[in-house]
This record gives sequence, structure tokens and C-alpha cells, in this order.
Amino acid sequence: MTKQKLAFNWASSCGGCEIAIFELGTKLIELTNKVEIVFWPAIMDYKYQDLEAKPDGNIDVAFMNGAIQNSENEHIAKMLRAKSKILVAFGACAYTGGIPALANTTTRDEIFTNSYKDTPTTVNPEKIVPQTKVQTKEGELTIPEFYNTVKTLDQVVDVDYYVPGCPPVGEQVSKVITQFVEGQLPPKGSVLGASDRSLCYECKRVRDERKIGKIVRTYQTIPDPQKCLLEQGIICMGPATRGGCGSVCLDANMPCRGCYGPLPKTMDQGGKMLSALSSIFDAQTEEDIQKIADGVEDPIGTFYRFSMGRSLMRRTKK
Amino acid sequence: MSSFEPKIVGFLCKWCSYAGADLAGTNRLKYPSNVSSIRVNCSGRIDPTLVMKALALGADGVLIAGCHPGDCHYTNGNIKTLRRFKLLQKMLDQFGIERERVRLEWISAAEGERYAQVVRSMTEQIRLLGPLNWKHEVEVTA
Amino acid sequence: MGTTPPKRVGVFVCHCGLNIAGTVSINEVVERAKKQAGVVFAFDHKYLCSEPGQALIKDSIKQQHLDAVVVAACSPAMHETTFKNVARSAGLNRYNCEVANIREQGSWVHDDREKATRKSHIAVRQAIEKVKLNEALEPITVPVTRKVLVVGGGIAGIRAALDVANAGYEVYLVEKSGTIGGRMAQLSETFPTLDCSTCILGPLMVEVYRHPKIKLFRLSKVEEVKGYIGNFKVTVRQEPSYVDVAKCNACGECAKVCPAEVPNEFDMGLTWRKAIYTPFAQAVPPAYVLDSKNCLGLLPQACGECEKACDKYGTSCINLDAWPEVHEFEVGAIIAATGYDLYNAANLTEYGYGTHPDIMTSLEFERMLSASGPTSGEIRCPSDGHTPRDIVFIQCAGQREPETALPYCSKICCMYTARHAMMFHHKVPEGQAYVFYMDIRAGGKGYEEFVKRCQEEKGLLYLRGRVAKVYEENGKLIVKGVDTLSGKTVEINADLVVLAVGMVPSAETHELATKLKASLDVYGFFAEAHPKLRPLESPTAGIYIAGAGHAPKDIPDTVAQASGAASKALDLLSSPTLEREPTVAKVTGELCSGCGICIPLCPYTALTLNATTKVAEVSAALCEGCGTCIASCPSGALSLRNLTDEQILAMVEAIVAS
Amino acid sequence: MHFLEVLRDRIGFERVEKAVKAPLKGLRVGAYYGCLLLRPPGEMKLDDPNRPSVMEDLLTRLGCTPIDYPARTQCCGSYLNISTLESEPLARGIIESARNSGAKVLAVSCPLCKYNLETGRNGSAAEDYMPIVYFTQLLGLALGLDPQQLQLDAQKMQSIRETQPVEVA
Repeated sequence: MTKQKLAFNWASSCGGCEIAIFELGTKLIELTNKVEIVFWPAIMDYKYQDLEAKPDGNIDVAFMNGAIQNSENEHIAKMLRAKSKILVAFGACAYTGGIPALANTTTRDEIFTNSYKDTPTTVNPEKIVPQTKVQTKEGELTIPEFYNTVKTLDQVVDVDYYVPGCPPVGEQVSKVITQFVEGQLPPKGSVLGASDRSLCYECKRVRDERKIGKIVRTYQTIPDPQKCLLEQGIICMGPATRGGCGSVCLDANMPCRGCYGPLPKTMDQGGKMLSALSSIFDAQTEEDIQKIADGVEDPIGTFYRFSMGRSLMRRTKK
Repeated sequence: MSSFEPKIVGFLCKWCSYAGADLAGTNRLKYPSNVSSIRVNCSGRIDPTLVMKALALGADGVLIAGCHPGDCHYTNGNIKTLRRFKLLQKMLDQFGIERERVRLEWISAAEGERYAQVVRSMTEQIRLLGPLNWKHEVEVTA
Repeated sequence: MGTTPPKRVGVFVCHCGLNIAGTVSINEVVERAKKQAGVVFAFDHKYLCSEPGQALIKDSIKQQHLDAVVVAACSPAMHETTFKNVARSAGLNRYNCEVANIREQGSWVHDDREKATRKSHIAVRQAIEKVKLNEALEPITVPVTRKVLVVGGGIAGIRAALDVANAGYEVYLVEKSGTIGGRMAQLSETFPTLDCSTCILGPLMVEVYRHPKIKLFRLSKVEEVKGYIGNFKVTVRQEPSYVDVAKCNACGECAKVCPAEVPNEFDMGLTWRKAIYTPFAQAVPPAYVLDSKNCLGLLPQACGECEKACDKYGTSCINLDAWPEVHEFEVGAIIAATGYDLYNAANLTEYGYGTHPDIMTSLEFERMLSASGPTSGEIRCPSDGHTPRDIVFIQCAGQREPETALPYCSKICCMYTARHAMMFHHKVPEGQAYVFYMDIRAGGKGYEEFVKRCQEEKGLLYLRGRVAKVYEENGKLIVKGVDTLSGKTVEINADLVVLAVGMVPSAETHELATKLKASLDVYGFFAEAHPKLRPLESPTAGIYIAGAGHAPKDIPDTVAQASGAASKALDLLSSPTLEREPTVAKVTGELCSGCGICIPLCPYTALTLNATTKVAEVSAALCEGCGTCIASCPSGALSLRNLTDEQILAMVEAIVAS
Repeated sequence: MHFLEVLRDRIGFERVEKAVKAPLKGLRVGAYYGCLLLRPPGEMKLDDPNRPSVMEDLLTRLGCTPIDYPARTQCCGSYLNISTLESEPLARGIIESARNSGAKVLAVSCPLCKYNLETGRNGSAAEDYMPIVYFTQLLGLALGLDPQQLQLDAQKMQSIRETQPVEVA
């Protein structure tokens, strides 16, 4: 039987998803007996030309991680889409925008000004910011265009499956890949390697009374490792986040940050969490309610840490 | 700008605010036609994501109206709305959405004039702010 | 729903004469409706609520094979039920009918024809989108416990209890004090007929006591009320009277020896009573009561004089080791008749109540008029017992005073003050009575005539105006006021000043309301479901209200409302089951992660977490369908039947898309 | 915020008392409130509009004997007074009421009251001449200031006090 052709690629990403694949460890070797990896720039020396050279639909399954933050990301996404039978948005960035999409709370100009002018470590007397085209004596040099609004993979190309997580946890990754290798696949558009229920369903912590009198931030306390973090005033995204990660953060006595993304029947992870959280504020008067609400620093960063790209509002108004 | 007619979605609780809006009608009070109401059992039914969805879909403003604190037909659904609203308001500030665009008001079944007043002021304020046009906001600045 | 073929929707637009057609272009609304996806038929009519109008809808449903209808007319508050019934009579499920409000929130509030029409179109579109997604639902039927709880043993409670009991249903009557009778028992006469209050009340009290269908819990409080209409679970805590009612022959030996003396609340503190006492002559049950708060030593038994005396001369019916009892029972309906207290006259510093014994409230004066009262019906000044010559009645004392006291009018003061003044004149013919009034409000059968009669009594002077100040100057009470008719300030040296202070909800009202989850109005009286059309019901299903706990009332109104509330309760009890709105919350188990956020939010404890499945469950019978749990559910596992997020969004789109 | 409130709520009357050097023993003072301190009650909220006690409380601390009299919260008619003299009987009534109750001096807080009551004093016989002073003047006196500084008729004040047995503080 012919080996399946797999491809891995990254867009605007930290590389964590690549590492996640290495979590397969020796399984990876066994895997290569079943599949042929035809494109994986992060690991081996592939050129985009190699990809371009391939006939359309030549790749069986392509895993793309990272968000779409510049024209290069988009270009490769489109190319990979064309060359692959199945395109998988792999990891939080590709699926929901991830950390890069928090750039949508600002603008290209602000980012440039900050990175190329204002940061104390920058020496840039001419105040040069990246230009997509520059004329040099060697000729015209171009770099990709930096987008003002970061997008998820499926906002630029058609996506077949999603694998959430920042990064997806090892055992889920191997499950997913075997799923593909063995070809037992759910309907297009499904989320793989995650539970359809929220993290609370698998959370071992004990719950007592659902109410919050005061918001506490993780650096302000050492939470009781047995008790639900919400009830200790710590914002845990668990209720609004897909399970399946094995609640690794909670085991480290840290709250869920929401990297596994929104639940199947919800429109917006952050909004849902906001509603759930505020609903159990232990306050009756406007003043008291305001006091607790004020305890929530940076709502967007808290509720959309990983899902800004897939949120209802998607960016802030500037 | 003055020709711009804001599209405002009004979520009205059926016991107080919707009845208040009806009373405005019975009293033949006049107010702008920009708010179209959706009758819900309780303002507590209104989930912040519904508000954001409305804005994302193209509404220029959203009005949530319920019974005065203490008068809620379901004892304190309106207080739960208030809790959600306070935090939502804080987040909408971050999204750059002007406070005039999303309002929570207590309007009793007896306050027809108050309903008319709220609609008048809200329509005027949003007219001055101009269209929100969120789709455009997201697409064009891409 | 995805598999089923799309609904064939019919739209019917009402002209409501010119009410709608006057500002809305009906034709345009109809034409635009026809263009909407799913709409197969649209038509208009001058009056859809009329017989022919209803017939049009009914026939069209049949002829056009409609699956759903939208009626664009007045507010759903007006005719939703009417049209839903029409739809049902034509074989549709009542939830396949939606009403678009194009009158109250359309034609009546907009002048601009074009805008009004546009908004009406939006309303119609919303209704179309909603009805397309409505699921066909049948009402939820729940069993009814055919018993009634009546809280409060005043005239309202008594009347309601008797009406229900006489109809053959069991009644639990809960009264906080040692006897039933309430305020009415304290009155000497009643206006406008001047019959003796206890003479007409007494027989009813006895009837209650003897009635086989009425279980009377006196010295009792409602501790807890669980459940919902038709199925309330009630817990009542009853303090012991320490006296065996069956044995006690009210000989009074116990009281003779009782060393503890306390102000007698029945006489508004104008007399003293013992710690073991009988509230008043006609008290029901006719037995002595020991009030444990003032007894000089129950447990550990320190005094016990009464017990000894009773064993010696009486029927040894006293048992000082009695304990409170807790009664638990189920009822289908609850009638709240908690009655009124008096506004605290001491707050009205301008009238000096509390600074001088001869400044009293009307109810204190009432006791003095009563043959069973502190002075056995003679009018005396509490200070030194002399018979007053000049007496000043101040009406609206602390009433119609939005700034400082009660903003409202207590309704009965004009009447009883007239009566008081008249009684005074009968008892002290040589005396002079002055009545300060703002307006005379004597609406009621025979009331105006009665007041006129009193005013014509000689030695009785009505002064239209407010009293600014009552103070003592060298031994005399000076009443400083103004007579707005003559425009002069008046100063009266009075022997006795009587303040007609207002009625406020009794202390128990708020407490009971919280337990019943029944809402109160701004003044703390029970709120009614509708001020005009449902004055006997609380907004909370299964709770009915009667008497002055609802608003200041005179006796006839109270009795009328009590009988009304009783018949409402009987209406509910008349069938063994009742139907409830099926538009309640529902959980999709496979989506729920049992995070439990929703559980504490439900005011009706309709949500529970199933220990084994770890997911939330809704009790359809308890759920009122407010939807606050749905908004809070972070998994989208909860939804509200026929008002789902999808439906709301479809309506939102209808608004922003137009 | 009225000076009386400062004294009562910020400084506290007991501290005022501690500062008193010359207690005004035997000085029978009728506090006159008029409208300035009390009305409209909703706005002023300084004291019970019908049964105020703030001035009496202060005067007691100064060693005076406050006299309760019915007219102490009655209107002095000041605004009538600007055009007509209708206020005179009112003012006279107030002084009468105070005198009948045994007050020897009236303490006021409002210049219009002072002016009015003084007109109300017109034509009253020398022996029942009733000084009308600001409560602050009495405060100053008690704190040991010199009557001249306080614009007070030293003799008069003294004579009033001499009518009472004065314990030396």
C-alpha cells in the first residue's frame, strides 16, 4: 500500500506546535513507516519551490499551525490548501488566532512604532520602519506585508479539520495523527483531539458554592490545590473552554487560560466566560458589582487570550 | 451625517420595559423609529455574546431594558443582567465601542415617557457618533 | 428541525381601523411580507380580532395549508392569546403563531408614514423568523394539591378562609397572635353604619374556630415555602400557648396571680395585661395565652404561679413545659392577608406624639371609644383622666407628605375621623371638636352622606388646612394651624389631639413576601399582577392577596377582595391538574459539563446537578422560563424553548438587515 | 456645611467643652433656629426641623442653661420684613415666647433673624430688654475672648448673669 503523504507547516507561530509533534517521541519513527513526510520546513531543509512544484492535491494531509499575520503566511496557506486533500488547522493560532491575534487590540502602525521606534533597546535614528519594497543597488528587495488584523487559517482558506491547543498535548496529537492514518474521520469542519465538553467536566477540583466576592490574580495568592479556582476568585477559563488537554495547567495549580478554544455550541469563548463569571459575582448593588468587575484587569486579554481571531468582534476599533 | 439613521436593537423584558414601551404607544407619545424591540421574558435572558453578535452583525447600538432593581418578576434577574453588563461595558470600552452605543436601562411598566425619552436620547447620541459598521471595521483594516 | 420541510408561513396584517392604517401603509407591509422566505400567503383585514378577522385567519390556515402564522397587529399583551387560540382552532400548535406589534410600538408612536411602515415591516420580519424556528409545544400539566393556606387572621383572612372552606376545601389559617380577629377586633364602631365592630366580627371568628375544614394555627409563623403553584410545601412554626385550650374555662385565676405586667397591645398600650392573659373578651379560641417573652421564668421554671393557681382553683390546664411545634403540609394556593400597622407617629415631630400623653393616634382613641377599652368607652385625657372639652383631630397626619412621611392617602381616615368626631360629640355633648383636613375623600356607598351628617353635628368644626405644630405651653396643648378657607392661621388650646396616621404594611408582610417570592410595591405592600385587571393575584403564580397588606382599604373593600382572592384560589383548585407554560429552559446533556454556574442563579431552584451524570437538569414544573441560566451557561448547553439564541439572532438579523 | 456642623461633626462638642475657659454658668439662653438652619429639611439635614437640639447641645457645653420654648423654630418673617413691617408681631411673639419660658438672652445663627428679632424688641421696656446675640459670640465668650472683641455689651451680659447665682468656674 502507498504511504500517506503528510505535510507540516507553520505560519505566524512560536514553534510550540512543532515541538508538540516531537512529543510523539519514538512513535514518530514508527509513524514514518506508515506515512511519508513530504514537507516540513521547521525540521528539514524544504524550499517553498518544492511545495510549488507539487501537483495540486498531491499531499494527503497538511497540518498548518500559526496564525495569518502577513502576506507570506496567507500565500503559503493558499498554496498548501491547493496541494493538499485535507488541510488541518493545527493548534490555537491556526484555529482561533492564538496569542498573535491579541495584536488585533492594536494596529500595524502602533506595533511598528513600538517595535522600531519607542522600545528603549531600539537604535533607529532614521526611524525606519519595514517597507514591503526597497530599492537597493542590487535591485528591489521585498518582504511580506504585515497585516493590521491577524486572521485564523479558515479566514483565508477552506479548512477541513481543527486541532486546538497551545500547543496540542502529546497524546491528543498522536490520536489525531493515527485518526488520519487509519482514515476514520468525522464530518468536515470537526474539531479533533479535544472533548466536546468544557474542562470543568474533567476537572478534579471540588466545587462548593458558585460565587465570587473578589477577583484575585495568580501572583497575589497560592490557591488551595483541591478547591475550584473560580471559587477562590481566580479567573479560570475552564467553564468556557474545551476539555481534552488533561487539565495540565490546573494540575500545576494554575488556572485554565482557554487555549483549547470555544465550546461547540457557543459563538464566542470570551463572551461566554465573561457572562458565566459575572453571573456569579456575589454582589447585589451597582457599587458592589462595579467593585468586583474592576478587579478584572484587561478583559480582552483575559477572556480572549487565545481566541481573539475567532471572536465575534475580532479586533478593537481604532 | 444627520441623514444617518441608526439601527438599534432593543431587548425589552416583557413584564416591565416592553409594557412600558406599549404604554408609550397607548399614550401616543412620539419617539424616533430607530429602536426595534425584541421581547424577552427577562433582561436576565440577555447574554453578552448576543449583544456583541448584534454589533458584529451591523447594529449601531443595543438597548437592554429591564425592571427596576427590586421589581424583577423573577426576583432578581435584572441584578444578574447588571452584573454581566458592568463587566461587558468594561470590555466594550477596550474594544473601542462608545458607551452610548450599549445601554442598560430600568424602565417600569408605568414609565412610557421614560421609554420614549431613552429612545430619543439614545438615537440622538448614536446619530452623532455615526455608524458603527463593525464588519467594515474588521474587513477594511485587515 | 433540519430534516422537516420548511414551514409554510402566513402573514396577517391588521388595520385596527385607522389606528394602524392611519400611519402605516398596510399594503406595503403585506407586499414586503410576501417577499420573505417561507411566506406563502399574506393578507390584511380591518379588524383581525373581530369575528370575521379571526375567521379569515382560520380559513386561510386551512385553504393555504399554513404551518405557521404571523399576526401583525396590537401588542401581544393585548391579543396574543386570542390569535394563538384561533391558530389552534385551525389545527395549528399555539406556538406556530407569533404576534408582531405594529400598533403600540409602531403606528401609535411614529408620525412619519414611511418610517412607521419600515419599522412595522421589521417587526413582521422578526416574527416570521421567530415563528419559523418555534417548536410545537404542549402545555405542561402539573397536579394540584386542593388545599389553601391563608396567612393572617384578620377580617381578610377570616373571610377568605371561610369562603374556601365553605366551598368544601381544606384551609390552613396561620395567625401570629394568640387570637384571630386582627385590627377589626380593636375597633369600637364601623362607618358608615356605626354597627359595633366586634358584634359583627365575633360570629365569623367563632365560625372559623368551629369550621371542620379550617385548621387554625395561632401563635404561628410561616417558616418556609417551597414549590410552586398548585404544589407548595409549607412549614409553619407554632409557639406554644402553654394552656390546654380544650380544658381552659377562662376563669382567669392564672392571670390574677401572674406577677408580670406588660402594656396591652390590644389596647395600644393604654392598659396593662399580665404575661398570661386573654387578648380580649371575644378572643378565639376562648382560652388564656401565656406569652413566653414576658413570662418571668419558663425554662428553667422560676415562677410557675399561674400553674399552681390553675391546679388549685382552675382546671389544671397549664403546662409550662410545652414546646414549639413545627407543622408541615402541602397546599395548592396561598392567600396572603397580612394586614397593616400604623405609621410610627413619633416620626412626625411637628405633632409632638410621644412628648405629651394627650397626643394620641386614632387607633388609641378608637380603643378609648370602645366599651371594652381602657376607659370602658368614656373619653378621658390619658395625662390626668379629665374629660376633654376641646379636641383636635388631625387628618392626613404624615400622609400625602412625599417629602417627609407617607406620600399616599390611607383612604379610610376621612371616614373614621368623622366617626370619631361624631362619637366624641355624642359622649361629650358640651365639648368642641375640630377636624383639620386637606380634602374630604368619602368615595363609597353611603360615605359622603355619613361625613355630611357628622359635619352638621353642632360643636364640630371642620377646618380645611394643615397643622404646622402641636406644642405644650404652660400646661395646655397648643395646636397651630391654618384655615385655608378663611386664609387665617388658627391657634387652638386643646385638651386632646388625635392624629389620623396612615396605614403601612404590617411587619410580617416583607418577611412573608420574601418566603413566597412575591414582589412588593415601593411602599412594601404586596404588588398585584395587574393594577386593573388582576388586582387579586400576586405576579407569582398561585399567590393571592387580600386586605390592607395589599393597599390601605376599608372593611367592605377588604372583605370583597378576600372573597375575590378566595374565588381565585377556588378557581385554581377546581381542577385536579393545572397547565403551565412549556416555554421553559432545557439542558442538552451531552453539551453540559456540569460546571454548576447556572445552579445558584435560578430563583426557583429548578436547576439541579445530577450527581451520577454530573450534568445539570431542569425541573420543567419549577422553571418560570426567565432564561437567566441560559445567558450564564458557558457551554451553550442550556436553551430556552421558543426563545433560543438562534431565534433571538434571527430577529436581530431581521432588524439590522432591513 | 454650617459652622455648627463643623463644631459638632468635625471638632466635636466635647472637645469644644474642653477648650472652654470661662463657662457661662447661669446664663439662661433661648436658642432661636428660625429657618436658616433647618429648612428646607431635605436640603439642610442639619437637625430635626421640628425638634432641633444642636444649638442647645453646644450651649450646654459652654455652661449655659438652654431654655426650651415653643417659638424657637418659628419663622421670624424676615422676608416680609424687607417690604413691610408685618414681621414685627411675629418677631415679638418669638421674644415673648422665649421670655415666658425664662430665657434671658436669645442665641441666633442668622443675621436676618438677628435684625428682625431686634425690630421685634422695639418699644419693649428696659427691664425686659432681651439681648439677641450670635451663638458664636457666646462661644467666644466661653472660650475666654474679650467681650469688646465680640461686640458684646459686657455689662448687659454680666447683669443678666448676675440675676442668677454664678458659680466661679
